[in-house]
Parts: sequence; structure tokens; C-alpha cells
Amino acid sequence: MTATTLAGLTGAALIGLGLYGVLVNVHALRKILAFNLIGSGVFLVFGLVARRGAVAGFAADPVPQAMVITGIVVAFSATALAIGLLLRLHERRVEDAAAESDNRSDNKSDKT
Amino acid sequence: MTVLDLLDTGLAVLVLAVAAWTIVARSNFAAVIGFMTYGLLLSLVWARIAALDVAITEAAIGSGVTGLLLIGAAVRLRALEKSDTAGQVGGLGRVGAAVLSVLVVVALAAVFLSAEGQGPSLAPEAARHLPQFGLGNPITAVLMAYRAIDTMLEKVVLILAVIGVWSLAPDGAWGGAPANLSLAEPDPALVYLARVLPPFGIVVSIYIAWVGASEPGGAFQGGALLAAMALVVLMARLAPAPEVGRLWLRLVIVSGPVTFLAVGLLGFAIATGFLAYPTAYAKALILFIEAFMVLSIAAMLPLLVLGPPKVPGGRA
Amino acid sequence: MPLATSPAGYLLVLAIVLPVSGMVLSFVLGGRHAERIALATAPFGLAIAIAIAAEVLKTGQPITYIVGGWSPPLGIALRADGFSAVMLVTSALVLPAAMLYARAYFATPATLREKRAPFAFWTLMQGLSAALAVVFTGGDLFTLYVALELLTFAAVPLVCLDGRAETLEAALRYLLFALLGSILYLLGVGLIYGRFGVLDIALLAERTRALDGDTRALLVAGALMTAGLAAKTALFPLHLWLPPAHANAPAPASAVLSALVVKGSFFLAVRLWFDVMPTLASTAAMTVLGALGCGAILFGSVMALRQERLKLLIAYSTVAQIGYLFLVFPLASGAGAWTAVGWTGGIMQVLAHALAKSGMFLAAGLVAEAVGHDRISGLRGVGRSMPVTLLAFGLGGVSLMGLPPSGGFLAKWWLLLASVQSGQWAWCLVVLAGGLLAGGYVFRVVAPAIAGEPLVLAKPVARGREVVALLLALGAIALGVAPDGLLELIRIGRGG
Amino acid sequence: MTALNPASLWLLAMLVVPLAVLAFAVARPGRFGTALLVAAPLPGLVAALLALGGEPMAVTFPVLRLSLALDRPGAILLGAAALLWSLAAIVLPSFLEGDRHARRFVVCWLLTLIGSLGVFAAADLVGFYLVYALVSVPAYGLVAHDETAASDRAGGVYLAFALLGEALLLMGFVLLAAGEPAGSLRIADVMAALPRSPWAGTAVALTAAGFALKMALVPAHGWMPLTYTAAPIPAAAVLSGAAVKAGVIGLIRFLPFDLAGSGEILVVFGLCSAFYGVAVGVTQLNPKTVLAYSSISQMGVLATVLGMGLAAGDVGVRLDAAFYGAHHVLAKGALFLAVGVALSSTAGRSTSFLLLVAIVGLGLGGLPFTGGALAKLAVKDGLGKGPVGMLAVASSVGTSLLMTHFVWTLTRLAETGAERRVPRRLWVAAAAAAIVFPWLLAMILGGEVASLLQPAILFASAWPVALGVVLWLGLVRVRGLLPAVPPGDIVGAMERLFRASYGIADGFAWLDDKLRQWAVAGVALLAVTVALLVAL
Repeated sequence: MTATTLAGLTGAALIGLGLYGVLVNVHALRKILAFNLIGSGVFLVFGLVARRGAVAGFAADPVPQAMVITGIVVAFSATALAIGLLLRLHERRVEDAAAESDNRSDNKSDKT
Repeated sequence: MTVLDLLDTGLAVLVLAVAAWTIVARSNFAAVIGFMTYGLLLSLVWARIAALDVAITEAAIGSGVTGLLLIGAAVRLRALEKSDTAGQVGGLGRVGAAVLSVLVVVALAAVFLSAEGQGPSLAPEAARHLPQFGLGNPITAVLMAYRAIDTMLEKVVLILAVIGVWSLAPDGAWGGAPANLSLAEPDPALVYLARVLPPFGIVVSIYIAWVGASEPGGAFQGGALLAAMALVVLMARLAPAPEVGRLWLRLVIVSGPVTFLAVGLLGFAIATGFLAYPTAYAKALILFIEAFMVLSIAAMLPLLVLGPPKVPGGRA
Repeated sequence: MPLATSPAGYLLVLAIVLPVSGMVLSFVLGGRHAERIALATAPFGLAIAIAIAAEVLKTGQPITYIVGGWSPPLGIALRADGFSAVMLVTSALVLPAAMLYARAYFATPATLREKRAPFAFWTLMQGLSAALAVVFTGGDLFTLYVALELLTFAAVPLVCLDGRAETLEAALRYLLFALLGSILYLLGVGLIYGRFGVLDIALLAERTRALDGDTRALLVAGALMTAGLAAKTALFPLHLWLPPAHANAPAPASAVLSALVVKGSFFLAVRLWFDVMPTLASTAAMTVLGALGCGAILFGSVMALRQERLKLLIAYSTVAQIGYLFLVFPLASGAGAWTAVGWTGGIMQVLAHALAKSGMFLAAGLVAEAVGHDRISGLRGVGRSMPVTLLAFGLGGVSLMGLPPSGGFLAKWWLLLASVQSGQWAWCLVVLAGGLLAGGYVFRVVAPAIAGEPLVLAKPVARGREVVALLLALGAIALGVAPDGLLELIRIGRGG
Repeated sequence: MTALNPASLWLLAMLVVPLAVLAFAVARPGRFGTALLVAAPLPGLVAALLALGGEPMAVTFPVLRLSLALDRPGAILLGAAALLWSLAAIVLPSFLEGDRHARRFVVCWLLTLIGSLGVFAAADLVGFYLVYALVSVPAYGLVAHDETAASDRAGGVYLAFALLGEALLLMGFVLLAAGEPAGSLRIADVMAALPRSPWAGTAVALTAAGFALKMALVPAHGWMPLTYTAAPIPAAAVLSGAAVKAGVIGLIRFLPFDLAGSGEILVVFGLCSAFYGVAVGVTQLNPKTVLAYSSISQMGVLATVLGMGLAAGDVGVRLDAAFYGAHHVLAKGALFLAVGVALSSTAGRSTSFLLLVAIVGLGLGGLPFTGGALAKLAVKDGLGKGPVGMLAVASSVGTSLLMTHFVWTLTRLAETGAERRVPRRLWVAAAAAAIVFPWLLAMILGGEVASLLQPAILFASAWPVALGVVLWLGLVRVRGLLPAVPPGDIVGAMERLFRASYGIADGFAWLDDKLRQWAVAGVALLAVTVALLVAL
């Protein structure tokens, strides 16, 4: 088995790990992490494809490699947006909980 | 099995082990640290399969900037971590998920193993036109010429992500600046680093972007390094985070894609059509676009890490 | 298929460049300018879309543009066949309609230079327009991946513009599931490139037709990509993200999400099985997709019947209507004479649902605004206080139920006809049952709405916004007398 | 337009004029011109008369993919229906005065009218389906107009049956279209291609089932008593008289009479309905409900006639059935108006009034000299002299019994006040139309009318009527023994069955709850992937 195939198999295994992680992890942050694992696994598959495209005089096929670079940027954007949503959701929940407990104490003071 | 093979196998095992750790680790923080390590190890794998450009990108973005983003989130969400156990997946669910994930892996592995050896390649084709641009790095040619429209659209993706993240601001904070990256006062060592590093960083990133024409590197990697410099400065609080309502900031953000688009449309007039370059100016035009791309990326990556505006701005 | 730029190929570039430029310019200038730019570019977008459709119809074949002069496989081609053309026109109609409607919703107040939600809305809508243009014209599987992500990134923030915890959660869930879908798609793209070194759809079509030998990579790729796209289309049982996202988004966003965004990923699934690898589409796999579609029809309709809130009802109805779309796989693939009928029916369903559903969501938004809530039990008499709005909802409902004259009726007619002609009777039962259930959930809303005393409105409705909703619904009705040219257009560029 | 015959333009006017009135009614809420509502059906009447007098007319609108054609059976029914719509519209203003839902009623009225008239002339499958939907669906607004608990229920049940009928019909039509190799949707073409269609049997069965629902043949009859009992008088008049005939014209158009199919099934359903309607009808005390059961019975007779024609391969039965149907249009419409008269004034109790009601009602049983006698004669030959013919005579006895019962229920009706008045003069006109129209028709069609007045023929029509009246006199003495059957009888059980199916929906909701959990949906995603992989 060559380093290339090994990288491909590593990619496949990473995809599997990531899928499992995305499915069973409860916390959204961990889902996002697992999603990034899938992403890098997929990119490794592209890496494998690129490397197998090595023909006389070329170390690898540049086209899939370029796609990976684009893909990494897109994956980063996705992570940033997901994290942004997650943090804002967390903030809102804290705010809502605070507002609710305020309301509750207001009601109590009304009663007394 | 040669030493190199052993090393490769060891690396693969290590990568997978760290990846598994990020899945099963108890604390989010530990998982994020694991992920950053994983990213660095992965760049080694990339280097081993003759993809230096990708290795640099993976190290800079996949591990570095993403890691920073994740750490920030893990810190802020620390309070949430313990309480949130609702929706735990049961044993049956875990088994189901595991079995199906393994099936997908098996299917992929079957594909990879069935077609070992030489695969199809566009490498010669991509290289054939390189002299026409005066470029040495075929990846740059792919990104900036053959598949230029992808690269242009990818920048639009980044802008949309920025808009998306900004749209999460509280209403009152619109036009203002994002919150500081770290909650505590910056470490003096960091402040020192942040004073010393940027000048070098700027030079190196310009070099990387420039050299990308012929060697591994390019606009994206250069921009990422520049972004890292900006992040260091921001973390050290040497400069305030910019207010999102500022015209200059928005101009910097769009400068890359706008230049790309403008040169692309110019192609209708001076070359054969959209995103076509006249042979004589091809390299110059590509470098011209890349220069602005570096700026755009260097602005957008830190902004995405910083998150939505939090502090009410100077002008509403 | 030609691998050279067609005379009118530049139109495809314009279709992409116009919304991208608009979005970028709106982003820079911000504030009220974003709205102005979005509205000012819309007519040009429509003109370009119509010009593309006219050109495709006139020449009778797809138009192509080779970007940068680099022919595939090295370079990228943009391509528009009949399906692309009608989708471009549909989105060029629905998007501006939603924008016109949204002016009152997302106005920048005179006291502010710029406000968060309007800024995001007007830029993201143009981003959506750009994303759809690329989805419909992209000729390269990786470009289409970028387009899919563009679509997701523009759509997700629209869901949570109001910033409530509920909508943020819906948006996060939508984003994560959509990302899962697109990464599976991307994996498939990698496998296909690994097999052929080609990602251009037209070239791939030739390669897969001439293929003999190992198809394993392609089959794995096909399964992964289809599942990923199904997740993004919210095909049952992968619909978890759709009801909360579509029901909680602001009405104009819901309209666009239901009418266009889910169709984007569906469009790519169609591309995959009808253009990229038609010869590999096994009957069994197509039947699986059809069966999931049937599940969606029954499940979504029944769930719609049970909803307490109007917008959730409409959202579940979208889950059901998406089911009909997937009947196109068993009914239009293969070599039978019925495939043309099944194809026309499937595409007509896409168009009719886009118009009907956007009209209904806009109507529901007006109701929620004017009444102050959208609980169905509290909407008795609403049709008497806002008849035009209810008419829009009802006409959309007529199309969903498949009553004539409407696009929904024609779609059902052809889908049934293709089922009969191909001997796949089982689909008929589900299609008919779906119509009955749709009748049930439309009736649940309309019957009380036109009864009782006029509901007292908390806020008056603007006639102009009502008319926008009505025009969209009327569009769905007008498709029922679609001219032959449209039907011809839909079929241009279909293999065979 | 490919039409050459300028008379065909009346067909166009038949649809366009009510549409214009509709536009006017929507644009000018509050006031609606009585004259306009009365005039709206008249182009249809003119078209019918022209078609009866001259050549069959046809017209095609390529843009709308709609073609209209009027043959004799269609024209007969169209004429009667248009006349009834016009007459019934006269009472609308007094019914809708001050009604908060007047506009809704008028809109639904006009839409149903367009469908009701259009269905007799639609010449292609899609066009037929369109007008058929129009005559079925908007009528919901007429049925549920009063917004009482009963009318809400009736509306719901009505719509459920209507949509079910639409679904059956859609499938039947698709099968018919599938059997036409050239892709033509013209009814004439698809029926001509039917013998070679592999789906002929199923197509005819589904289509006929759809129309049977509209005609309320047992056991799909439950909606009719509910509906006619709940609907306002003018609505009940046009629905029972005109709208139901959409099912009749459907059978006339879509049963392959030239093939001699298995009409026996239809005969069985028809005869069951004919007697079932009478049997349950006599237990009812509300005259509107009694009329509804009478309609079930009469539609059963029509189905029997058509079934016999189908079994015998007799194309001529179309005209006979249309003739019989035309009489029912006017008679049933008039009888509902009579209920209105009885409700609105004490004059409704007068002997002369009740006598006229009895004449029109017994006309349905074949009372000599009435139009009904002609109608019975028209279908007599088709029914034959065998067991079916005898059963048909027995059903005439039953009908007479039921109509006597109806007159009696009218006398027991409490007067509710005069604000919703049906003018007596209108009622007299409607009754006259019911009695006279068939005679006029027969003369236009060129029949030898005088020969129908022979004593033997008169006697043959008279004795079942007399027997029916006598039987009722016996029945009324044992009235207390009759069971109390709720209007719609088995429909209550159907509703309960339907509610029981909500359990399935609960199951779906449970499933939805599960599928909306992240992990389950994720596993489902992978499962779909693997399933596709296996299937490929």
C-alpha cells in the first residue's frame, strides 16, 4: 500500500469518525468539530485523487489540490457562521432566562 | 516496509487517534485543543502526498484560525457544558450511527483499493498553458485562470459568511465593533509578540503571495498569514476591533472579489471574454487581483473570528 | 453537447455577475442603498432570465459559455438548458416579489443610517439570487458545490433575522444539516473526479454513457451526492430542519426558502441522475427516491393537517410537496416513452409549487402581521377582513390540491399519466391521497376564514403587499393554461 | 377559434356572461343586481335551445385548451338546468337581504352556476374536469352558508365527498387519456380509443364511481340529505336540481354504450338507491330531507336506466336518460321552492298550493299529463319488461308514496316568518315549468306526443301513482312504528370511522417527533445513503 492510498484510507476513516461524531455528540460545538473532521477527510480524498494524478514530471494533479484550497476556505466560513449562531443562541438563552427570572421575581413582589 | 512507510502508517494512526479523541473527549476545551493538534498533524499528511500548498493552507486555516475560533467558543460556552446533557443519544442510536458510519467507510475504502495506481489527471493539460501566464505554480493557474470563477465565488461565500455573522448582532450594537477576542487582560508576552511580529509577518505574507506565482503559496496563504498577524494584534489589544459600519472596512473586504469581477468583465473588452486574460498582461493582472485578494482575506478571516458587533458604534 | 460558447452565452455571465455585483455594492454602501440596489437590479435580472429562456427556446438547445476561454475539463462551462431557463425565470419572478413585499418589513428607518436586519436582508437576498443563478447555470460539479454553499450561507441567516432564541436554534440546525448534506455531495464530487478527471456535466454525460468497466466509484458517489442533496432538499425522512426554519423565518424569507432554495438542491439531484449519469440510474434506486417522495407526501400532508400555526402548516405542506418532486426520478428516468410526460409533470410541479407556496407564505405573513398571531384556531373571519390575502392563500391552495385550472393540476395529471403508462401504479394512489389531504389542510384554514364576523385586525394591511401575494398565487393558476412554448422549453436539453 | 357556427358563440357566452356578473358582484359589494343573477344563466338556455333546434355546436379555444360542444343529451339537460338557475335566482335578493355573507353566497352561486352549465358542454377531459370541479367545490359555500353546527358539518361532509369524487374522476380521466395513443384529450377521441385501451375497464369503473358519488348512489349517499337539509332553499333547489346532473351527464358521456359493457353493476347500485331512498325518506319529517332522499332514489332510477342501456349496448339511452334528468331538474327545483313557500307564509297551507305541490311531486312517480309521465315513458323501453322493468315500476310506486309523505310533511311545517320569502308566483312558474317543459322538449325533439295520451298508456302511468298514495295512507297509520333515522343515516358511522383514522395521524406525529431529533435524522441520512448504495 502506498502513502497515497494510506492517505485516502485515512480520509475515509476520518469521514467515518466525523459522521459518527456529528450524529452522537449532543453539544453543537462538538458537532461542528466533527463536521470539520468529515471535511478534512473529504479533502484527503481529493488529495488522494490529486496524488494519483501524478504523471510523468508532475508530483500531483493540481486541479483537485486547488479545489481543496477553495474547500478549506468554504469549510472555515461554515465553521465561523455555525459558531456565530451557536454563541448568539447561547447568549439569547441566558438573556431570556434572566428576563424570565426577573419576571418571576416581579410577580412575586407584586403578590407580597 | 521501509522506514518511510512506517512513518506514514504511524502518522495515519496518530491522526486518527487524535481525531477520535476530539470526538470522545469529555471537555469541549480538550476536544478543541485536540482538533488544533489534529490540524497540524494533517498538514504533515498533506506534505507527504505532494500537496504543499494545501499543507500550508491546512496549517494556517484548518488548524490555526479555525482553532482560534473554536477556542473562543469553547471558553464562552464553558458554563453551558455541564448542564446540557439533554438529548443524549441512547445505546441503540450509537450502535446504529456506528454501523452506518462504518458502512460508508467500507464503501469508500472499497473504491480506493479497487483503483490503486495511476488515475486520471489534468496535470499535463494544466502545465501546458503555464508559460502563457508566466506562472510556475500550476495551482495558482487553476485558482486564478482555469477555475477562476470558483475562486471568485468562494470570496463571495466569505462575504456572505461575514454578513451572516454580523447579522447575529444585537440590534443596538449595529455599526459598532465586535467584542474583544479574549476576556482577560492580554499577557505581556503576547503584547510584546504582537509588537514585534507583525512587520515580519507582513513581509512574509507578501512574499508568500508573490511567490505563489511560481512556488507553493499564493494569495490565500498570504492572506491567511496576514490575518493571523491581525489576530495577534487584536488579541494583544494593540488595536481596537474595527467598527462594522466603516466604509473603509467594507471596501477592504470587497476589494478582492470586486477586482476579480472587474478584471473578469474587462476580459470582454481586452481578451476573449469573461475572466479571460490577454496573454501579454496575464501575469500582471493575476498578481494585481491577488494583491487585493490578500487584503480581502486578511480582513475577512479575523472578522469571522471576532464575531458580530457587540459594542455600540461611534455613529449609529 | 457543444463545448463552445454559444452566441448568447454571455447572458449566463450576466445572470451571475448582476446579482453578485449588486450584493457587493449593497454591502459597501449599506443602509437604504442596499434596498434600492436590490430593487433596481431586479428588473434587469428578470430581463436577462427571459432573454436566456427566449434564446434556449429559439435555438432549441442549451446555451453554453466557456469561462475564460478554458474549455472543460480544465476550465469551466456555464450552461443553461430548458430546465435552467425556467428556473432562472421563476427565481427572477419570485425573488423580486418577495423583495417588494419585504419593503415594509425591512425598511431602514429615516433616523438611522443603517439597521442590522434590513442590511442583512437586502444583501443576503441578492446573495441568494446569485447563488441560484450559479446553481441553475453551473456546468461543473465543483462549481455547483460552491453554489450550494453560497445558497446555504445566504439562506441560513435569513431564518434568524429577528434574533429570537427559537429562530437561532432553527437556523443553527438548518446550517448543520445543510453542511452535512453538502459535504456528502463534495465527497461524491471527489470520487467522480478520481474516476474520470472530469467534472463538466456534459463531458461526464459522454463518459458515463460510453462507460464499461468499474462503476463502483460512480455508484458510491451517486449515493452520497443524492443523499446529501436530499438532506438539503428536506426530503422525508430528512426534513427535521425545514419546519422550524421555514415557519420561523420572516415571511418573505420563508417564501423564498420554500419556493426556491429547496429547489436548488433538488435541481442538482436532477442534474446528477438525468445528465451526469443517466445510464447508471438503476430502477431500484429511482424507486427508493420515489418511495421517499411518497413518504414525504403522506407524512407532510398529515402533519400539515395537525398543525396549530398557519406558517407551520405551510411548512409541512412544503415537506409534502417536495415529495411530488422526487417522483420525477422513477417517472422520467429510463427509456420509456412516458419519460417525457413524467419529466414535464415533475418540472411543472417545481414551478407551480414555487409560485403557489411563495404566495401562500406571503399571505400567511400578512395575516400574522395584521392579526398579531398565526394560530389557525384564532383566524375565524380573517378572510372577511383581508379578502385579497385570503384569496391569494386559497388560490395557492387550489394549485396544491391539484384542482384545475392550475399548474398543480397539470403537474398531477402528467405525473399520474406517466405512472399509468409506465405501469408504476403505486405512485397514483399516493398522488391522489396527497391531493385529498391537501384539500383537508387548505379547507381547515379557508373554511373558518371566510365564515363568521370579520376578524378585527390589530394592524391594517397594505393593499400593495396583498397584491404581490395574489399575483404569485395567480401565477400558479396561470400555469394551468401554460402555453405550448413553456412545455417545449422544459424539455430542451433533456438527454435522449 | 375554429368555430364556424356563429350560434356556437352562445356557448362562449354561457361561460363568459356569468363570469362578468361575478366580476361585477366582487367589484360592487353590497348591491348585486337581481336582474344580472337571473340573466346570468340565460345564454346557456339560448345555447341549449339553438342546439336542440339545429345542428350540434362546437367551439375550441386553443389557448385555454378548452373545447365545448353541445349535443342533444347535453342540450336537454343544459336547457332545464339553465332555466332552473334563472328561476331560483329570482328569490336570492329576499334571501340575502341583510345577510352578512351575501357576497360570499353570490360568488359561490355564480361559480357553481358556471360549472353546472359548463359540464353539459365540455368536450375535452381537462375542460370537463375543470367545470366539474367548479360545480362541486364552490358549492361548499352554498351548503355551509348558514354557519350553524348542522351546516358546518354538512359542508365538511359535502366537501369530503366532493374531493373524493374528484380524485376518483382524476384517476379515471388519466386512464382514459393514457388509452388514447395520439395524445388527444377530446372526449370523443378518448371514448373512440377506449376499446383498444389496456386500461379500459379500470378507467370506466373509476370514472363511473366518481360520478356515482356525485349522484349519491348508495352507499355513497350520506352527504346528500345532510347537504340539502342544511343549505338555504334556493341553494338546495339548484344543487338538487341542476348540480347533481353533473354526475348524470358524466355517465352519459363516459360510459361506453356502444361496447355493451357490464352495466349490471350499475343497475344493482341504481335499484338499491332507488328503493333505499324511498325507505329512509318516509322516516324523515323535514321536507328538505325527504326531498334529498327522493333525489337519491331518482338518481338511482337514472343509474338503472343507464346501466340497462350499457348492458344492452344501446346508444339511444343517452337521450332518454337526459330527458328523464331534465324533468327531475325542474321538478326537484320546484319542490324545494315549495318548501320555501310553505316556510314563508300561511298561504303555504292552502289546498290549492298543496295540490299543485302534489301534482309536481307525483309527477316524479309518473302522474299522467305531467312532464313526469313523459319522462317515465322515455325510459320505459330501456328498462324492459323483465325484472328490472318491474322493479322500476315498483320504484314509481315508492316515489309516489314518498312524495305523498313529502306533501304531508309540508303541512306540518311551522311557519318561520316572511323575511325570506319565496314568492308564490315564482313557485307557480317553476311548477309549470316542471310540468310543461318535458312536453315542449318532446315536441322539439319531434316525438309523436298525441299518441302518448292513449288510455292504456295513461293507465299504465296512473296506477303506480295511485297505489303509492294508498300505501302512504296505510303507512301513516303505523307511523309510530317507523324508526327514527338521522338525516344522512350511515354518514354518521362514516364520520366516526374517519375520526378513528386520526390514530394514524397520531402515529405520524410520534414519528415526526423522533425524526426531528438530530441523531435520528442523522442516522436516517446515512441509512438513505446506504439504501441508495444498495439499490444502485
